[in-house]
Amino acid sequence: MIQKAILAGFGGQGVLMMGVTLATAAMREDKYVTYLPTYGAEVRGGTANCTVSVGDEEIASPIASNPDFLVVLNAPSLHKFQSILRKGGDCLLNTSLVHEKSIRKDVNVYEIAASEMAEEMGELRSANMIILGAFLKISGMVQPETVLGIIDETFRRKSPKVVEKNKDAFWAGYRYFE
Amino acid sequence: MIQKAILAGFGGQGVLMMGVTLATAAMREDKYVTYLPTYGAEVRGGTANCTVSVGDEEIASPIASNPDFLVVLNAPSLHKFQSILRKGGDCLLNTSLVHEKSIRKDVNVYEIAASEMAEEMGELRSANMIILGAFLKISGMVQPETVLGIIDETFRRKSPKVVEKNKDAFWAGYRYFE
Amino acid sequence: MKSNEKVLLRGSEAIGEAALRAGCQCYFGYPITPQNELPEYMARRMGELPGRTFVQSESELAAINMVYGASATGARVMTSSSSPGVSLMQEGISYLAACEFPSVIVNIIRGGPGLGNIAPAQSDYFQATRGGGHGDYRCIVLAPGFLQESVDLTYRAFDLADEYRIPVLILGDGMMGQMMEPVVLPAFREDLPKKEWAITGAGKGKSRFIRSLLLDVHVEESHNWKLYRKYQRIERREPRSDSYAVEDAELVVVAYGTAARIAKGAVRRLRARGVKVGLFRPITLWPFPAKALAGLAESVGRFLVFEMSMGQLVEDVKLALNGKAEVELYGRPGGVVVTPVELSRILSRRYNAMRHEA
Amino acid sequence: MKSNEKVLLRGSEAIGEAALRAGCQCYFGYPITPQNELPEYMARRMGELPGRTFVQSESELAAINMVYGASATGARVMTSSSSPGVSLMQEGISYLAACEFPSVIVNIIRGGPGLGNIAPAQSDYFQATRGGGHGDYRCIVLAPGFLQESVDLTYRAFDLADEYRIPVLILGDGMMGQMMEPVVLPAFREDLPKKEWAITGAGKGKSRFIRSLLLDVHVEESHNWKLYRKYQRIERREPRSDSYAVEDAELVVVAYGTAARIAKGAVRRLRARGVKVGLFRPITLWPFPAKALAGLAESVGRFLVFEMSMGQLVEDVKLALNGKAEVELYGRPGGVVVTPVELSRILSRRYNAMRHEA
Amino acid sequence: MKGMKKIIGRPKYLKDVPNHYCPGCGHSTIHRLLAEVIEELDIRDRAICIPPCGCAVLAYDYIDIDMVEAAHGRGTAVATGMKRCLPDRVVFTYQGDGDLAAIGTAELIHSANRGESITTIFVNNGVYGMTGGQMAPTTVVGQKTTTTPKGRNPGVDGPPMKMCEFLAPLDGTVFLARSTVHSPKQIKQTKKYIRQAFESQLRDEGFSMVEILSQCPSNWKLSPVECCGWIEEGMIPQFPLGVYKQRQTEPS
Amino acid sequence: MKGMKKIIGRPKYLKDVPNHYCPGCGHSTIHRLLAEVIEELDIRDRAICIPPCGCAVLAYDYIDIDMVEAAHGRGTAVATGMKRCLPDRVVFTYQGDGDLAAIGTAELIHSANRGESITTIFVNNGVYGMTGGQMAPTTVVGQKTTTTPKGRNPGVDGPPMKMCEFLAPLDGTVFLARSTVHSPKQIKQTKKYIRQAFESQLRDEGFSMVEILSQCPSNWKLSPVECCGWIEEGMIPQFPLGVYKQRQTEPS
Amino acid sequence: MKGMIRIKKAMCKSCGLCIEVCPKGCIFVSKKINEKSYFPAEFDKKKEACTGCGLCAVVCPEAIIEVYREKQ
Amino acid sequence: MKGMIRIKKAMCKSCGLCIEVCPKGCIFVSKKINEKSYFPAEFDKKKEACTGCGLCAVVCPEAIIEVYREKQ
Ligand SMILES: Cc1ncc(C[n+]2csc(CCOP(=O)(O)OP(=O)(O)O)c2C)c(N)n1
Ligand SMILES: Cc1ncc(C[n+]2csc(CCOP(=O)(O)OP(=O)(O)O)c2C)c(N)n1
Ligand code: SF4
Ligand code: SF4
Ligand code: SF4
Ligand code: SF4
Repeated sequence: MIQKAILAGFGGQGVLMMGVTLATAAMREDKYVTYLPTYGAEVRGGTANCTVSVGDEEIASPIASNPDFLVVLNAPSLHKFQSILRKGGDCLLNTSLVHEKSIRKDVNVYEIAASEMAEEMGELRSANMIILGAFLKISGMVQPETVLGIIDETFRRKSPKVVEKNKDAFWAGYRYFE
Repeated sequence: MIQKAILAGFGGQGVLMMGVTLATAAMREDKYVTYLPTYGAEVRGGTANCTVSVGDEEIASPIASNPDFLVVLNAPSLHKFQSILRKGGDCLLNTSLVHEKSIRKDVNVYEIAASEMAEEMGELRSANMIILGAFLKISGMVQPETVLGIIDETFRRKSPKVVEKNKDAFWAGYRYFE
Repeated sequence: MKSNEKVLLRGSEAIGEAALRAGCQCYFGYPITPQNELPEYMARRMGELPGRTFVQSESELAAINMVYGASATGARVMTSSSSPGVSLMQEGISYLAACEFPSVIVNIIRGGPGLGNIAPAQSDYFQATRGGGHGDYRCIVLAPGFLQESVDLTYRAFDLADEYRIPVLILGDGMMGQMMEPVVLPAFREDLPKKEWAITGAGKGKSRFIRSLLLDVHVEESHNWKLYRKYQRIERREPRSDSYAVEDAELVVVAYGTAARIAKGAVRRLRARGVKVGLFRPITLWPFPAKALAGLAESVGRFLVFEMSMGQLVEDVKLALNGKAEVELYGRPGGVVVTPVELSRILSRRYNAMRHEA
Repeated sequence: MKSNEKVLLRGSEAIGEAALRAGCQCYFGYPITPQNELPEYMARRMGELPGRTFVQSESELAAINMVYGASATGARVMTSSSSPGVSLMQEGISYLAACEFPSVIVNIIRGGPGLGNIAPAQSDYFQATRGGGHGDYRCIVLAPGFLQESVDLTYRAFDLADEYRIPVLILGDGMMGQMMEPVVLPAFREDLPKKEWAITGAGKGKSRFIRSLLLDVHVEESHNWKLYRKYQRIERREPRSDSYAVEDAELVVVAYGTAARIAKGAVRRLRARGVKVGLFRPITLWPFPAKALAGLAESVGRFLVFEMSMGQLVEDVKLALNGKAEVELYGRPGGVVVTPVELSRILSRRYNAMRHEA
Repeated sequence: MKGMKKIIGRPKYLKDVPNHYCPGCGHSTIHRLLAEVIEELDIRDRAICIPPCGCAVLAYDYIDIDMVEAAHGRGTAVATGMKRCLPDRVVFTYQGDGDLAAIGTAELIHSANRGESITTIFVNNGVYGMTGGQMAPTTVVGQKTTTTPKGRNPGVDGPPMKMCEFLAPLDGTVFLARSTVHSPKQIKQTKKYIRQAFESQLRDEGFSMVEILSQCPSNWKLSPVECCGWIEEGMIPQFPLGVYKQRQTEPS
Repeated sequence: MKGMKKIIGRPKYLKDVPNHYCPGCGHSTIHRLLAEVIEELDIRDRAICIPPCGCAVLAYDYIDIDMVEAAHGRGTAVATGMKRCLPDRVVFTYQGDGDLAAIGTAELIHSANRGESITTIFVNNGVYGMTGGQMAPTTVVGQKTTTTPKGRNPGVDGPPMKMCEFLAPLDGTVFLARSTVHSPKQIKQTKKYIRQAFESQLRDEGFSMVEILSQCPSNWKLSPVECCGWIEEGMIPQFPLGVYKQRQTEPS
Repeated sequence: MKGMIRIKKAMCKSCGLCIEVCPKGCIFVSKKINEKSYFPAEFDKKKEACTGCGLCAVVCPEAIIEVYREKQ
Repeated sequence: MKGMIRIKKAMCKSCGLCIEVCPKGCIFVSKKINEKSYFPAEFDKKKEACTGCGLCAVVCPEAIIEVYREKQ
């Protein structure tokens, strides 16, 4: 089985980094995985998104024309992608940034005010870790422990405190939909 | 039947002009005709030559790999071309410029000191008309009258005197091998 | 020069004069042997005729883009070069094809690859017929076999270019460019077609633009489909070929341009000796006259492709015949021009071997 | 990055890193989407590694000629670009082929013709396999289908280039360039081949030169024959292909690169439903794996060519099969990437029609 | 708006659609200035723009005049072809620094040298914008770009090229000026230069070019306001502003 | 020769074969000077020449050093590739005016601007020699060529380009000089310039170029002796001789 | 009120140049996101300080500021 | 005789530059054509005017003039 997720938002919101983290985790778990960002002229529009596909068999196309999951960090991305989400698929919204309410009825919508949560936790920049945690909980695409390992590697050079903050944020997101 | 002639000498000696005159005459006589000069890098070496093919049927290749006639105005040209002249072919030499004596035995050699003749006639530049006349006599490729008509057209804008001088030179050459 | 009267013209001049009579308003080009006589002729003649533009560009790259600009305004326009120079034009030709800008491009092919030599060759066949540039596009490719045909095809090239809004390539070689032969010239065109699409300033109307950037893949795809349908239309309507002594032939030579000239000489020679060979001569290399050739395969079992290159034309012959007949290649690369006599030897050897097999 | 350990790499980085490990000393290139990550990667990494040269050239034209100069000295050298940029390199590639200068050229193809778009496409197939430049020449053309193959083929490309003294093209597209996949990297090459022919200054010996100008047609012809024999050697030895589920297949898809990836997904889907389809995937586009494909035609009567272009790959398939089987084209030009699901629908429709006919 | 008079609004020939430029990008401002000058000179009917491959490739979506897209770097060659056919039109190219000063060098110089009666609007933002911020010929020494990760090193990459200065000695050039769009004053100056260049073309004098230092917030990785600071401090010292050449024979 | 001493002879590295140049062609003389300088600087072992497409395309048949032929106009790009791989060699291009100043403009300017440590021997004969006498970028105003049958018209074809002057403002250039080979004095001067350029390269200073006004009797349609007159009267006034740039930092 | 401006908020990209250049501080960042996900510039009518100098319109890259001045 | 020269006539192209430049008029055009069909330059030994100045060798494009001077 192959699962595909599209992560979409503004450039600079960290969606690409989230995608790479997810893909790396899948590789560590010896799964088949592909990661595909949008590129080129589209980037200039301000939106950035990527597709992560994870599975236990070869992945033919890294493109998701009918993704299982959608993670949306801004309004234009919701407009752009909600129509292709698989019927019955899961849509995770950062409601701090997406106020839009007109969402398809045949999908599961998960809402999280990640920015506010992050602000409360005292580190606005860790909003995407909250999202990542929440997404993992919903999708089960990879094991949270694998992702934690990567967070560790990524932020280790900065400081142990940064590592902790990010891990905390991750868990906060993960637990949010418990 | 198709007859092919190679005319060869130095650039500036008028071989190309001779060739064009011959080809134009053939066209006027409603014969099939092609004219092909050498070109490009070879020209820089100083030699210039052209091939005229005249016949009563379509001419496949304007190249003469085995010409019937060879008109030679300088020594390098003799070296270059004498080997490909058809056995039994005719070779016309301007002995004013080609002192070489080692010529194939299986071809007919016609010698004419055209430059000296022209000098005597008081117009060094008409040497090639003498050659042209002589060549026509030998080859019978086209009618002398047709060529005279072209000489007329060519030199008319200059002056009637020039026309006459060239015609005289042409006839002098033509009669030389009578 | 009067129309409808035989004149002796050099190959390059024949192309140049025919272009001028077809209404070619602009020539942009860069020197390269063996086609310098063409720009030189244009420089001289365009100075004499009214309303013509001659620019010696700084390179072939600049030339093809000047062609692009002039064509955009609706002018009839031409450039010429030889192999390496035409390679430099490939990006520009792809743009011309994409924007559907009519244009006429003469390639007087020389021996290659690289700098090669200036001898007659046909080794740019792939580049011409398959598009050496990027993307799915085609150019109409015309290959005259004698100078009258150079005149006629050049004259026609401008009409084809305008009719289909497509770049048209004329392929020749140094021999076809340098030789002289009697030709009859057509009259000067007076009635050039109006081009509604041309970009000439918006005037009082809506502003317009022409571009090949089509960021949306579906828009780009439909543009490609549109081009493809046009190409199919051309493939149906415009193939041209000529044949000689094929009626009862057992072996048919396929050749174009200079090679076809020589092949015809060889065939004539062999026919005189009762050898049943014939000649099929594509005049349009793209669209390739596949149908006409396949038709021949009904009666002819063996084809010999004679090209002054190493296995290019032969692919189109094989594609046209699709296994229906035997196809053999006799290729002479590098600028070698064999004589009709040599070729007739090759042919008769093949012919005899074939009869022997049978 | 350690060798022999799985790492997640972007397609362009995979090519770049493999090149560096293959001993690529010089990179010359000019920006163009969708392959900018490759020069950017080289700029960064070459600054870290000893003895490497990175130059951002003023154009693709300059880049390919810098490649030419560096290759002449015996260095392992590479450039990369995308379609329009590669069109601009055609003259230079012809020169590289003529002078037999080893070199590796990456073309991350985009939608065309003209400026087109930056979406994945395969429409430079003709240009790559037939030589978009002038003259009779060939380049080895490699078409990886997944990132590990990008690594392996890039690594191998430098050896092929040196072994045969030939330009090697690697074709990819924006998807192959931008996506990430786990790959295992090979070790850095230590033992680069000595090149006696390289031009490095005469030293105490005789002076030497390399050129492609061969004024004498017979010399040019023998050079062309020499190249031709080399090409034949490569055609015998180097074709590579892969196939999937062809044993009992009744319909086989032929596709390469990204298209093959998608085709494999479609075939897998259909096989799960018991539909007897298979996949033939050329890995070398030139030399085309004609023999392997023709071998399949012993048992398979019908082939569907799936290409992200309009009728290019299909010609090689037809030439290989030479009428022995039915060949049909499903082309999607302009940068459209169909999904495995869509393709499987097309395939099953064709399959059913075929069974119906039978 | 009772009692109020509109004194500035959107120019007539700037289409009323959002553009694709990044926030704070200089291209947007330059487009507006072009639309204003075209309106003021009343040449919308005969103006033809040749947009480049570069961020401004979609200029035809924004400015309401006829346009023909050129291949990367070939703008002035395309303009030459057009202008020679349409000598009474106002033909101008719009080119970035990669387009004009790298791949298009030969075409630029020879069009200028031939004195083609065309105008070039040269947008110098010191990077390749569209392709994502690689070094351009005009990148200043030390500036970090994606292909000069340690900063432009003049010993390896050469120093930045100064195109106005470079073209000035060519006889065919008749108007060359450099300005910026980072401040109201300079924006007005730029507009004046564009107007002068077009007027020169209307008098058929020869080749004219306006070089405009322009912000690229996305690739400079600075906010639009910070960009204005970089223009002041990083660029103007390298690229002095002003008129570099002006044919004196005609009244201006 | 009893009692006599040979004071001038054929230089060691000029192969003892006839060349293909036309009688009185400046290329022949320039070849000789190169052979002499290479001998004097003792750099035959590490000199590499990049001959052009142009009349000098066969230079490898005459000068006894390693050579790699370049595509038309691309000499300096090829030299860049070579020199970056072989930094201790003396790499020079040999280019005609068509090759260098027309089709090769962009490569020349950018190699010069990058300050590639290479030398360009620029043979300016004011025409395209090899292709039969078409207009070159350096053809002087009024000069008749096969593509300017009425003489070069600066209004249409532009004025001649002055390459030394043009390159001088680029920081990467370190030695630029112009001379001729039409008189014994100038021939000696040319040799000195070539030597200075090579010495500069040996010091790894940057880009050097020697521009040499050179006779083309065949295409000027003048005798070799008349050509020398044309250089004096027709060319030198347009192309003033002398050193245009010389880096002062190093001793010469 | 001597002057006033109108900003077409839907097309604002929040570049901040108008805010930076306004000598009277009449422009501020809106709290309400627009359709393009930018927080657009907004004119502070209450301040009544605008002189209609037009600098904001001159610098606005999007050309979406209209400037009005009192009729004399 | 202070000086003398030798001309490799087989390689002379008769450009005439040496003749033009010789201050003593010691070089003239030969009447005998060479293999390349040029009338080569020839040194006039009889004149005994040659100073071995070497100008002819400096201008000879073909580099086929050797110059000799009396040993001091
Ligand atoms: C032949 C070719 N090479 C490269 C490209 C890719 N390309 C598109 S725009 C561009 C340069 C953009 O920079 P610049 O000209 O400075 O304009 P900007 O985007 O900064 O306005 C490049 C290299 C192309 N389209 N065609
Ligand atoms: C791409 C390309 N275009 C054109 C040519 C033809 N060509 C060969 S040499 C040359 C120019 C010769 O002139 P120049 O550079 O001035 O050198 P010269 O022969 O006068 O020494 C040209 C145009 C070519 N070989 N390649
Ligand atoms: S990348 Fe730079 S030049 Fe391009 S639109 Fe964005 S800010 Fe403007
Ligand atoms: S054509 Fe001119 S440059 Fe060429 S060899 Fe002859 S004289 Fe010299
Ligand atoms: S200058 Fe224009 S785009 Fe920028 S913030 Fe102000 S109104 Fe918005
Ligand atoms: S200068 Fe040399 S080539 Fe010329 S005439 Fe004298 S000896 Fe002969």
